[in-house]
Amino acid sequence: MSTLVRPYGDTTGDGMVQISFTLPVPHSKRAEGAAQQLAAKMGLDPALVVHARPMGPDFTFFVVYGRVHHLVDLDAVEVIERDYPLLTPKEVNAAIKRSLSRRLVVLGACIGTDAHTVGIDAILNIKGFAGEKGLEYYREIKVVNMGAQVSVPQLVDRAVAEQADAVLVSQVVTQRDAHLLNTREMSAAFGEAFPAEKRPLLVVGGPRFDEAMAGELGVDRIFGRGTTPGEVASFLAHRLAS
Amino acid sequence: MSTLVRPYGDTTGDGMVQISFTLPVPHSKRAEGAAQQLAAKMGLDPALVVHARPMGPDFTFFVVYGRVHHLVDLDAVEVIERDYPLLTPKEVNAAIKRSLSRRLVVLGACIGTDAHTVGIDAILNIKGFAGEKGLEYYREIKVVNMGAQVSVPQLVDRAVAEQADAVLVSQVVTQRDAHLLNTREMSAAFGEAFPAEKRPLLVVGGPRFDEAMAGELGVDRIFGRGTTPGEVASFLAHRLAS
Amino acid sequence: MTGKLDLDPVTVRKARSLARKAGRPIVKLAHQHTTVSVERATLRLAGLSGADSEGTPWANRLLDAVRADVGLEHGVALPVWDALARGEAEDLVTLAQKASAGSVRFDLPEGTRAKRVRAASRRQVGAGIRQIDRRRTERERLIKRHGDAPRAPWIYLIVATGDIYEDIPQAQQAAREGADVIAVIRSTGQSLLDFVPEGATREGFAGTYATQENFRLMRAALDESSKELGRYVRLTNYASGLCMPEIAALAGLERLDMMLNDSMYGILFRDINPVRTFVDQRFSRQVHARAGIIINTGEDNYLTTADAVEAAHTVTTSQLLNEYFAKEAGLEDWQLGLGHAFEIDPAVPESFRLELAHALLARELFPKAPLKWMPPTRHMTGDVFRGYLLDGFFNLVGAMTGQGILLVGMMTEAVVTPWLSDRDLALQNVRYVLDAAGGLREDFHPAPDGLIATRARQVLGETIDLLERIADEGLLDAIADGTFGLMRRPADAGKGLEGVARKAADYYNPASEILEEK
Amino acid sequence: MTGKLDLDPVTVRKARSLARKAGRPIVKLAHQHTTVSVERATLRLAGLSGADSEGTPWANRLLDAVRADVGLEHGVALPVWDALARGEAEDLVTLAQKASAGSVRFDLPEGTRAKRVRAASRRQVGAGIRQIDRRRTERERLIKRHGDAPRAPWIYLIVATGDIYEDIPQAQQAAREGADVIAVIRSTGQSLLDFVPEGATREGFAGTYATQENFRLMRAALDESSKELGRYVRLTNYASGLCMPEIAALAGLERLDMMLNDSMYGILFRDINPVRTFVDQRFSRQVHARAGIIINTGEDNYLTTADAVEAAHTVTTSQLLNEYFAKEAGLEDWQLGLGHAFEIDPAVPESFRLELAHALLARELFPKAPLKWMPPTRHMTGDVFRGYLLDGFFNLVGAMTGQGILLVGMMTEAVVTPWLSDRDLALQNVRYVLDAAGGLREDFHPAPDGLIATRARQVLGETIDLLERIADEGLLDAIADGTFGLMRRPADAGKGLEGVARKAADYYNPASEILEEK
Ligand code: B12
Ligand code: B12
Ligand SMILES: Cc1ncc(COP(=O)(O)O)c(C=O)c1O
Ligand SMILES: Cc1ncc(COP(=O)(O)O)c(C=O)c1O
Repeated sequence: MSTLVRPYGDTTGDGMVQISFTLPVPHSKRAEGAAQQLAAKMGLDPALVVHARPMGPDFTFFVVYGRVHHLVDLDAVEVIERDYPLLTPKEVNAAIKRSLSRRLVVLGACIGTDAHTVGIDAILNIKGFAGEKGLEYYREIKVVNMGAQVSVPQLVDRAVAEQADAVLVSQVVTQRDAHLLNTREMSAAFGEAFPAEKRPLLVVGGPRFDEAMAGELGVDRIFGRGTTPGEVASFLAHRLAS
Repeated sequence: MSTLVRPYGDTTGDGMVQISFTLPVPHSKRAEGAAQQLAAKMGLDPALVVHARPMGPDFTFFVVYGRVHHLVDLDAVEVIERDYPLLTPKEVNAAIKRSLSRRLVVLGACIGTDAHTVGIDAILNIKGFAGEKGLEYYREIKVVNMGAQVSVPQLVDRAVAEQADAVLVSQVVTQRDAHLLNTREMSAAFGEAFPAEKRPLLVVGGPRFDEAMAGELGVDRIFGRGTTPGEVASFLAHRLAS
Repeated sequence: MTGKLDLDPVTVRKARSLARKAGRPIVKLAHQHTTVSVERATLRLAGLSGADSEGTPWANRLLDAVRADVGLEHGVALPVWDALARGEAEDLVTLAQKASAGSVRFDLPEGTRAKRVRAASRRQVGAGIRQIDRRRTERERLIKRHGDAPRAPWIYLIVATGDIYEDIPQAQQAAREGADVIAVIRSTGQSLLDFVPEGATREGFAGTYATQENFRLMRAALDESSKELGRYVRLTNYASGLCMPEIAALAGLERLDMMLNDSMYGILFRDINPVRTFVDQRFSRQVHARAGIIINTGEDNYLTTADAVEAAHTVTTSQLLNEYFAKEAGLEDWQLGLGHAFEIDPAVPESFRLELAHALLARELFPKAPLKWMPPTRHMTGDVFRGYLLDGFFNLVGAMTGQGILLVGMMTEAVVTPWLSDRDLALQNVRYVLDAAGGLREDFHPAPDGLIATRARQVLGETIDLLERIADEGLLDAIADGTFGLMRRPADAGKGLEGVARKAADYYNPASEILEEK
Repeated sequence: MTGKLDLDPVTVRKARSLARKAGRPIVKLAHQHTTVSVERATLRLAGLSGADSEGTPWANRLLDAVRADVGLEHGVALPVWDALARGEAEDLVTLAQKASAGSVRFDLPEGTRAKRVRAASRRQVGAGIRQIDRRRTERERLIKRHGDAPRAPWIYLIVATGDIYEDIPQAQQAAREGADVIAVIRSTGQSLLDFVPEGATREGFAGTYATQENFRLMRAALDESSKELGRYVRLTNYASGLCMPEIAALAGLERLDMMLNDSMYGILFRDINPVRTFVDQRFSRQVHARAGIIINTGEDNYLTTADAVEAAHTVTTSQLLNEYFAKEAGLEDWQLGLGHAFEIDPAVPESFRLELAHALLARELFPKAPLKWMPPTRHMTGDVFRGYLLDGFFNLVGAMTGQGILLVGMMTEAVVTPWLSDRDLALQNVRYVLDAAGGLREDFHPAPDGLIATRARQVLGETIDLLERIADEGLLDAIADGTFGLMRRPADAGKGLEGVARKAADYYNPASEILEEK
């Protein structure tokens, strides 16, 4: 595989992409020109405005096809690669037993006003996700699942009470960056409530997180779309029991 | 209307756009990172890779949503605005009669291997397009429609024979820039066959032309998607009978 | 309309009588209790509105003061109108202000005094209910003037910017493009607030706060649109949550046309205490019945957590329960927007025909109800093209099975709250399907022993089994056991329990009294 | 399968006999003429291949030399094998080389010499036809070995890069994703070339040249895929055009499985002379019949220029004519991929049901033919979302009416030749519709006097009227009058007329002789 690639429409290197967007302008030739201009700024050249549909008196929706000249440098791609071994439940249990000689305590919740529990449940509940059992299945892990719409103070109090080793937080609603605000509030609260060395491991997850933002958000790890329980368990074992 | 606008997803100024493309890389986290990189180069920040689908072992298709920070400057939009008055058939006929005192001769064809005649027929045939009659309907215009797959030499010969005032050429197939190649070949041939002042007016049309390219392609005017016969007749009257 | 499935009328009757059997004890429970929100709704009907400088509504302030002095169990009417009669304040707002400043003490009147107090409260609350009646007449007049939705199903679109001033132009644009019903999605978390926020709001997350002022602004905007478009455009919001009764009252006062109101949604999806929910639900539905509001129930939600094939009978069961509770509260058939959804995994073989079977079953079980048909959400992905196609097939099921209210699916379901263009594209989709293929209903005749009829009978059979179990063990226990949407909700837990009280012997509520009279 | 429309068998028989009446004079015309391409095909069957340094095929070189010396009307066999018999060259290529260098003169043998020459030519051409027979057996063997397409309709996908070496991986990828048939779209303009280009090619516009080598390369690649996938993947290309007979011969030799071959497409859409077309068509179909190739006719094309509702009966008329010509040429029912298309303006009310009516009519008129069902093209726009939806409803009609070959529609139809991702998305669409809703066919029962049945009867009625007119005035005149696709094509004009000759009394063509024997 070459390390420099371009988008592929119909032939190697053609650079073809599709875009769509709305501009807050009434439909006209000028509006189509404006769409063309935006496409050009995005790097499409040539850019074909193939569809323009007036939506009421003030907006126009566009579909544009065209060639971008940007190169994608595969070597420069930064991925949060798994930097820990993927373990079986058995291995995770063994590692915890060996290094902690007690059960690992995991506290989970959807914080803020978010009530989407399916994601965190997929990680925590026995039932699990994508054929993998959830953390409740692990003999050496004690799971406390606080459910939906948990406030940050409640979460911190419970973490103290349970002496949680790790706190797992889910955020699905992202409108107006709700997930980022809530995560920052949470990490700040834990920062205040615990001395640095005693703070539980903070893990957040949800389908629209950028996994590279952990540092910025003050948490130890972010898990995105399609995470499986085994990945999370392995990460916990790696960070807390090795 | 402000002259600086941004794309509108859900609220004013949010800058949201949708893009999709294929990269010639197998699906993996790295591939998703590559998609993210391309989106970033197109100006999306943040860019959410919301869909990644492996297509066989070598390709991955992506859908990305995100915010672009580009501003669209409506004042800087260049449109080929109609720089001639839109006339009724009656007015066109009158103008021709007045200034030429003979019928205006229009020669039409699909050149090259292109066999899409519906577009040129929409302009030329009586039946017309979008409720407007075609040029054959105009008493003072003589229309010679050569149909599909006409070669450039045939076209030039016929233009000479008919003493055409204007030559109307349609190009619908654009793969590998066929339309541009054919148009350039055509304008060059007319350039050679006629002294500059005697050369018929050259007009090309088709759904995927950029109307701003007339100069570059050596023709007098380009008509795009959705052109109506009345626009073409008015243009001819403006340039040849005023 | 009916008859494509040839359902056995005896079985259908049996299902209904089981639902009655399961629901009746709950109605009794509702009769025996009141809640803070029922009482606040009563105050609101009497005209109390506004909030203190911190945004706490006067209704909450006043009720809390009353409760502190005499408890909740007698209802708010006796102590409040007693205080007014005593001349503690000239009106409710002043009373609330004084009460929250601690300068009034509440008492329970007795004997003839109590009688006069009851009458006074009834007069004042009655005025609010008459206002609701006037709103209902107004709606009827406007529908006559502008015309109604041009056809069934009604096209139902959501706006969800979080900012009422962004919502308004989006809603008007949606109406222009063919929406018959506009729903303003509520901010996340509002359903757990034990008060109704005040004023016009611009800071919701993934939705806009339900407030009286937001209701008013949006209804006025849609009245303009109705005029512009020559058809009455309906407005919907959400009742379910800790403030169901109050929101129902405000919706009636501001002429909303539909309300999300489910007998169990709050319990299952917001962990609200079951008793609180059932009491609030009954009162709120009585208000809706009076206001001529169509309710939308929430069975679709079950299928976002449970499997749509395995759990199909829980939807039917819940529909039958919702129907029973609704009718008991005075709602008529045309007001029952019973919910269900196109949520079968598209990878399941014959998924489309299974959807047809479920949708047709609902249609034939509730032939006069304007069923609310919800689009795919759970199996939507970031593949917006695939999503657009699924929505088209969802629309087709809606047309082929005569659904009454079609919630328009968005191709970006798995990505963002809907964009302006998503709505426009979605409406194009609906329009194409209804215009091009709507008539297919005529040509659609499931074979008596084919997949569709067999599946419908199977779901009905499972429904009866489940209703038998529920009628036996009691609905509260069934809910505690995780029967619906896989959620376990015991009757003695959940949010808002502290806002419930068993009525005292002298309990009096003028609103209930008037509403029960009908 | 049949019977949903309850077509009157007498009317159906009448339609067929009118088609026969209209077609018979054309068959007679075909018997009386030969063309340059028929003769070159004969040379190719005899093993002549390759081209000179300018790319002109030896078949053209040799034929032109023969024609210059003795004319076309006797056929190429007599003068060519006469020259070989005279020892002018040891094989056909050498003869062609010498002939084009002007060093051979051709003559017409007579008497017993002619008899021997005829036999020699028959032997050599016969070897080519036996090669076609072997290819057919090979196909049957491979289908047995790998398995056939898993279900009807067969999923048919195009590749169109212009470069055979880009086409190949795209085709293999398409097969992997579920395509049962791969069509390599031909470069624009090839149908007007009066020769078949040579070798592997990489420079087509909007399609790849049809050459023997490209056929071979693609067939070999798909044989690999068939093995990989455990099902035989079919390959299609285009016969219609000036070189129909030759391309048919090459397709048979390289084991193509289907061919676009319409009795009138070249006339109507490429302005090829009608007589040339009918002669070429008949010969090419005889070759296809022998090769076990399924033909695809082109009625769908009419609807890209004429209105799909108004002109629906011209499609049916053309299907009946194509059927007559095909069967006369020896093709069997299973080889008749008669074309039709989903091209009604989606804005027409009930457009979807009208499509169902047309598609069902074709299905019931030709119950044993594997109808070719073409996706929307004309009303596709740059709105790719809308396009994706329309394609879904197109797929649904295909499933509900039991079409045999489903051409997969592309959301980018109005934009570009299909991208890799377009094909992938399109296949997802097909798969969803067939798996989720395919069974709907069972539940689909148009009312006897409903819109669908009435419309189907109306189209059949108009077909009979039109066929009566054509049978009366003659097919050639009808074509000249613009009856089909609104194109006027007089019999004495059009491309390729100079390549037609009326057969002389001693005309001999060993290929025709063998093919007619069957
Ligand atoms: C189911 C659902 C609901 C259910 C939730 C039921 C429940 N108990 O969870 C109900 C019906 C109640 C609901 C309500 C609402 N929803 Co909702 N809902 C969805 C839906 C359809 C599916 C979400 C889901 O279950 N995914 C499946 C799980 C398994 O995936 P996941 O969450 O991504 O989790 C995985 C990973 O992200 C990761 N992960 C997630 N969390 C964590 C945590 C940790 C620690 C780790 C390690 C990993 C991890 O692991 C999981 C497994 O791989 C989506 C649309 C869609 N198709 O995505 C909308 C969606 C999420 N909802 C949305 C909204 C706005 C709402 C509402 C506000 C209004 C509305 N539109 O309905 C309300 C209010 C909810 C509230 N207060 O939060 C929006 C969010 C928009 C945004 N991006 O901001 C969405 C995207 C729909 C939309 N387009 O409008 N919803
Ligand atoms: C109809 C059609 C055909 C018919 C053509 C019949 C005929 N007699 O014209 C048939 C079936 C024969 C055909 C064949 C092919 N087609 Co075709 N066809 C189309 C289709 C469906 C519609 C085109 C059309 O008629 N538009 C309606 C007219 C009115 O619009 P218009 O051409 O844009 O014209 C307007 C303006 O552009 C302007 N205009 C146009 N010309 C001129 C000239 C002048 C002087 C002026 C002033 C204005 C003007 O005015 C017109 C009125 O507003 C398009 C897909 C689509 N939906 O667009 C594909 C399409 C054009 N075809 C295409 C291709 C590749 C082919 C084929 C090569 C193979 C194939 N995929 O089918 C063959 C070979 C054709 C060849 N040799 O050229 C591609 C072109 C791809 C590209 N961009 O390069 C398209 C886009 C389909 C696709 N996605 O693959 N096709
Ligand atoms: C019946 C019902 N009520 C209320 C809601 C919304 O509740 P919340 O505001 O708590 O998200 C829904 C959501 O779909 C619902 O179906
Ligand atoms: C029957 C038939 N033949 C041939 C073709 C293609 O012809 P050409 O290569 O001339 O575009 C088509 C195009 O759709 C067709 O339908």
